[in-house]
Amino acid sequence: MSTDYTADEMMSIAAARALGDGMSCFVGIGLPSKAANLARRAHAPNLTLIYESGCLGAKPSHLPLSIGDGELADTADAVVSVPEVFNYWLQPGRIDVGFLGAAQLDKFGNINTTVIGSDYHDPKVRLPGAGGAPEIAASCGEVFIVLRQSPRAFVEKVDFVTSFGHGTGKGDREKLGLPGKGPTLVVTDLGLMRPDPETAELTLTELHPGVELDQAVKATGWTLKVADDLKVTPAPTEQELTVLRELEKA
Amino acid sequence: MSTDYTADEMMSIAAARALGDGMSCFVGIGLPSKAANLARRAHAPNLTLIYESGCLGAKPSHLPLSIGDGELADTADAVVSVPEVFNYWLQPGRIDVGFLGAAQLDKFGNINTTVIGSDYHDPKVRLPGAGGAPEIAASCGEVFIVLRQSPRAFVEKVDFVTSFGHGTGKGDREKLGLPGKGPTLVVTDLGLMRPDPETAELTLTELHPGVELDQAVKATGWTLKVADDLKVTPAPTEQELTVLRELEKA
Amino acid sequence: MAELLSLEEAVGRLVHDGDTVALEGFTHLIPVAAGQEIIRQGRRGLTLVRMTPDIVYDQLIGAGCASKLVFSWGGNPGVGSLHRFRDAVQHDWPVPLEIEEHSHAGMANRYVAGASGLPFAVLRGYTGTDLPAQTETIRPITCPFTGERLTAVPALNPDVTIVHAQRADRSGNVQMWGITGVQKEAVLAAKRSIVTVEEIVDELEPRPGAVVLPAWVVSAVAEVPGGAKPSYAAGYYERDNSAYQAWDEIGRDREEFTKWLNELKGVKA
Amino acid sequence: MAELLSLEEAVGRLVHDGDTVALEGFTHLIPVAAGQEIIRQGRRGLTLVRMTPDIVYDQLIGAGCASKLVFSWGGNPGVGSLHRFRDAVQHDWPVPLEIEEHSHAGMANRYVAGASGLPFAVLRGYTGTDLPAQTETIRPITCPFTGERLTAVPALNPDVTIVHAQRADRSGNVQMWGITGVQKEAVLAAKRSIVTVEEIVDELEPRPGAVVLPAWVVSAVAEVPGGAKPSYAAGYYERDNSAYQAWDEIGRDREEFTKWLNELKGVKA
Repeated sequence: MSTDYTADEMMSIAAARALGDGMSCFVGIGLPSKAANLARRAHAPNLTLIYESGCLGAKPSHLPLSIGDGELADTADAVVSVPEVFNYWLQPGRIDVGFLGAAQLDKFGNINTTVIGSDYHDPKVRLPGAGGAPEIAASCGEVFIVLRQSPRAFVEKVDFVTSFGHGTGKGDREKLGLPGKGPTLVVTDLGLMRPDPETAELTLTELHPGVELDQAVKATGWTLKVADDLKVTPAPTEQELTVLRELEKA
Repeated sequence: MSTDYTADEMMSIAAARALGDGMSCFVGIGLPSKAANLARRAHAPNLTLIYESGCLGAKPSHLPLSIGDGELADTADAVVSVPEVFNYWLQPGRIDVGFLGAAQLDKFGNINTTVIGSDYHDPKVRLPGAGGAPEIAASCGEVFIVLRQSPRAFVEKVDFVTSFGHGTGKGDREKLGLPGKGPTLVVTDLGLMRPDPETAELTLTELHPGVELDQAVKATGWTLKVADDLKVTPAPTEQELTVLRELEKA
Repeated sequence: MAELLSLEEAVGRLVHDGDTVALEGFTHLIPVAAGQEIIRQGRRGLTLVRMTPDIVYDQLIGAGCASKLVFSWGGNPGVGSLHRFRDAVQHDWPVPLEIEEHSHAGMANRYVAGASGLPFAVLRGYTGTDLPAQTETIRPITCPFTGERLTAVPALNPDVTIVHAQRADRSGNVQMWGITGVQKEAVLAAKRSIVTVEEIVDELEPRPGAVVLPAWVVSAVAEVPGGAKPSYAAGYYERDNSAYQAWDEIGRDREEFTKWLNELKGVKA
Repeated sequence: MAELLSLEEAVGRLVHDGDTVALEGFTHLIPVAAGQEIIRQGRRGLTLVRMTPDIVYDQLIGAGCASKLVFSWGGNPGVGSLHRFRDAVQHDWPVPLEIEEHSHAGMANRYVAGASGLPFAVLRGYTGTDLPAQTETIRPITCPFTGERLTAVPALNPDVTIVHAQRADRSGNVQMWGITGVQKEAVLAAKRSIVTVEEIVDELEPRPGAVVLPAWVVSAVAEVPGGAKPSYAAGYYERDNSAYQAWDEIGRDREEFTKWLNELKGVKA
C-alpha cells in the first residue's frame, strides 16, 4: 500500500513541511538537504536554497551528494565565491532558516560536530568539525535541526559546543548578541521538539503517528519534557511520499 | 618633417619610456593612461595595465576617455569588482608601478587633488578629491607622476596632502610603514625629476631637448635643485611619434 | 522580493526626504534617469553617497535635493569639474552641502562592510594624508595578532541604493555585466533598493562576467530603456561623450542650470 | 609570471619540507594528482591548510607528510570520516598531527585577509562556541566606531597554494568555472602557487561564471588531465562517487592503507 512509509521518510517529510514557500534556507548536506529539496518539490516551489559552496537559489533535479555537486552550480541563480556566501549572504542575517544536522545535540539545542569525549586533545571520537554550522546557527533568522533520535545523540550537555543553540537556557543568545532566534525546531524520526518559551529547553511537541511517548523518552539522553498539548504529526500524504521517493531515485 | 613634436608629445613619450616590458602598472586616467598605452604599443607589449574600475590586463585599441570605458572591460584579462581591485590587487603590493597625475605637487612628491587654498572648508578651488590615488601612492612598488610644469602646480608644499609622496623628506615613508618606494620619477613637459637619494627632494635630472635650464627653474615653485650630471632626454623617435599619434587618432 | 514598478512609483515609494541615498555606477551603467526622477519629485535633505559623483550628482546638488555628500572623487570624467558641486561647497548655493570625503579604497570597503553586516572594515589606507584630519569616519585600529596599526572605516548602509543594470527577468532577478564596480555591495548594504534596467526578459541566459542580484535582495525593478544615458550600457548603447562636455557649459552657470532644471521638471508637468 | 612545468617539476621546485601548503577546492576541482605527487616526492613536516580536507588530505596525513593541519571540516563528503586523519589525531600514527581548527567562515576570511595583504580579518563568528578556547588564532576585536565586540582571525599566507582548474593558455593565464570556492583567495594569499589544469589551450574564450587568474600571480602551471579525479571538473568529467566510498575501506585499516601507499609510490618507481 502506497501510504506505508518508514520512520526516515516521516522525518524527512516532517522536516520539509517546516519550510514555507518564499523562504530562503541555508542548507546543510545530508538530511537537511533532502528535506529542503523535498519542500521545494512538494509545497514550496519558491523556496530559495543556499549552499555554502556558493550556490544561491540552487534547483537540483536530484539529491546532491555533497554541498558542492555540479548540479547545484548548474541550476543556481548565481554561483559566488565561498568568502562571499559567508560574508555577503549569511553574515548579515538575510537568510530565513538555517537547516542543520548534528552528531550530538543537547537539551538547549547546542550542536556538537567536533569531538566525542571530554578531552579535545584526546577525544574518544574525532568528528569532522564545524564547517559552516557555527555561523549558520548564529546568523540565520531561525535554525531547524534534523537528526535521528537516540540517547547517544540527544545528550544533557554536548561534549563540545560547535554551534551555539540556546546555551544554558533562555536569554543566553541575547546576552551574546546573536542576531537569529536560534533553534526553533528539531525534527527526528520519532517526533518534533521545540524550545520551551520560558526556558528554551527542547520539549517534545509532536509524536509521529504510531510512535509511543515512551519510545521518544527512552531515545533521549535527558529527562524529556513533554508539551501539555502533545500532538500527532499528520501522516505523510501520498503526494509527499511520491515526491520524496522520486527525489531519492533521481 | 615627421620628427617635429610638441612638448606634450615629448612628455608622454618620456613617461612611456619609464615603463619596462613585463611590468604591471596601475593606471590613472588622463596623461598617465596615455603614457601607459603608448608604452604597451611602442616597446612594452607585455605591460599589464590595471584600471581602478576593475579591469586587469586591459589592452585598449584607442585611448580611453575614462577609467571605466567599455573598451577596457572588453579587452581585459579579467574584470573584477572595485572592492576586489583595491583589496586583492592593489593593497598587497602586487603592482610594480602606480602612474598618477596631480593638480599640485610639492618638492617631496606629495600630491594634492583635493583643495587649493589653506582652508579645507572654504577652499579657493574645490578639486575632485582623492579617488584611488592615496592607496596607489602607498602600495605600488614605485610611483611615477606625470603633469605639466608650472609654478602653480609645482609648489614648495601642497595645500593638502591627498597622496603621500616622501612627506617632509627621506625616511618618512619608512616611519609610516608605507610599503612602496613612493615617487621615483616625475615627468613633465620640460624634463624629468627624481628624488635626491639623500634628501628625497625632487631634483631635475633631465631636460627635454631644446628646453633651457632656466625655463625649468622658472616653472617650478620652489628653488629647483639640479643634478650634477644633468642630462638631455633623447628626442622622440619616429616610431614613438607614429605610435603616439595613431593612438591619439584611434 | 522585487516588485516590478514604474520608475515614478519606485522613487515615490522608496526614496524619502532626509534619506541616505546611493546611486552607484563606475562610469558604466550610471542610474541617471532615476536621479532625475528624484529631482522631479523634489526630494530634500538627502545624504547622497557615491564613490564617483558625476553629472547626475551635480544635477541633484544643483537642484537642492542634497544636504550632504559622501564621496571619494567628484568630477565630470574626461571633462573637468562639477560646477554645481563646487558652487554648493564654496558658496552654499542653492543650499549648503556638507561633505564627508574618503578615498576609493575606503569607500569600497565601507560598502563591503555594509554588505557584510559588519560595523566597520579594515584597510591599509589614508596613511600620511590629510584626509583623516578632515574626516571623522577614518580611525586607527590595531591588529590583535601582530600589533600592527591599520585604518578602520565604518560601514555604509544607505536607506536606499539605486543602480542601473542591463536586464531583469519577470521575477525581478537582475543581471549586469561589463564594469559592475561596487554595485553589488551597494545594493546588499542598503535597507531598500531600486534597480532600473534596459529591458525585462523572460529568461536571463548566463553571460560571461555577469553579476546576478537575486530578486529577494532587491526591493523594486523598473524598466527604463536608456536609463543610464548619457553614460553607457554595454550591449545596448555607447557613452555620449558630447553630453558630458555639454554639461560643463550648463553646470558652469546658475542661470543656464536653472533653465535646464525647469525644463527637466517641465517634462513631467 | 607563470612557467609551464610538468607536475613533477613544479612540486619538486616549489614545495619544500616544512612548508605551509594549501591544496584548495570545494568538492569540485580538488588537486588530487598534485597531492599524490607530494606524497611520491616524500615531503615531510608540512603544515597542510584547507577548509575541507578530504581523501587526498587523508592520504597525505597517512603517508606522514604533515605535522599540522589547519582546517574547518575534515571528512569524506557523502561517506563519513577520514580514518587516517582520526588515526593521526587520536594515535599519532604514523606521526603526530597538530590541529588548528576553525569554522568555514573563519577560514574563508583568513584567506581573504591573506589575499588582501592584511594581517587579520573581522567577522561575526565563533560566538558562544568552544572553538576559541582551543584555537589560539581566534581573538576578540572592538569596533572603533560602535564599540561592538567582534571576532578577528589572522591572515593565512601559505608558502605555496595548489589548485586545479579547467584551462590555462600558453602564457599561463588560468580559467576555472563552476564552484570555485576559495581558490582565487588561496592563490593570491600564497607566496608561490601551482595550478594543474585539464588542458592548455591557445585562447581562453570567455565563459559564464569563469574566474581568471592572470599569469603574473601564478608561479607554475602543469597540464594534468584528470588531475582532480576522483572529484569532478565541470565540463570534463563527473565525480566518481564509488572511489570515495572505496576509500573508506582502504583508509580504515593501516595495512590496507600501507598497501595502497606502496602502490602509489611504486607507480613512479
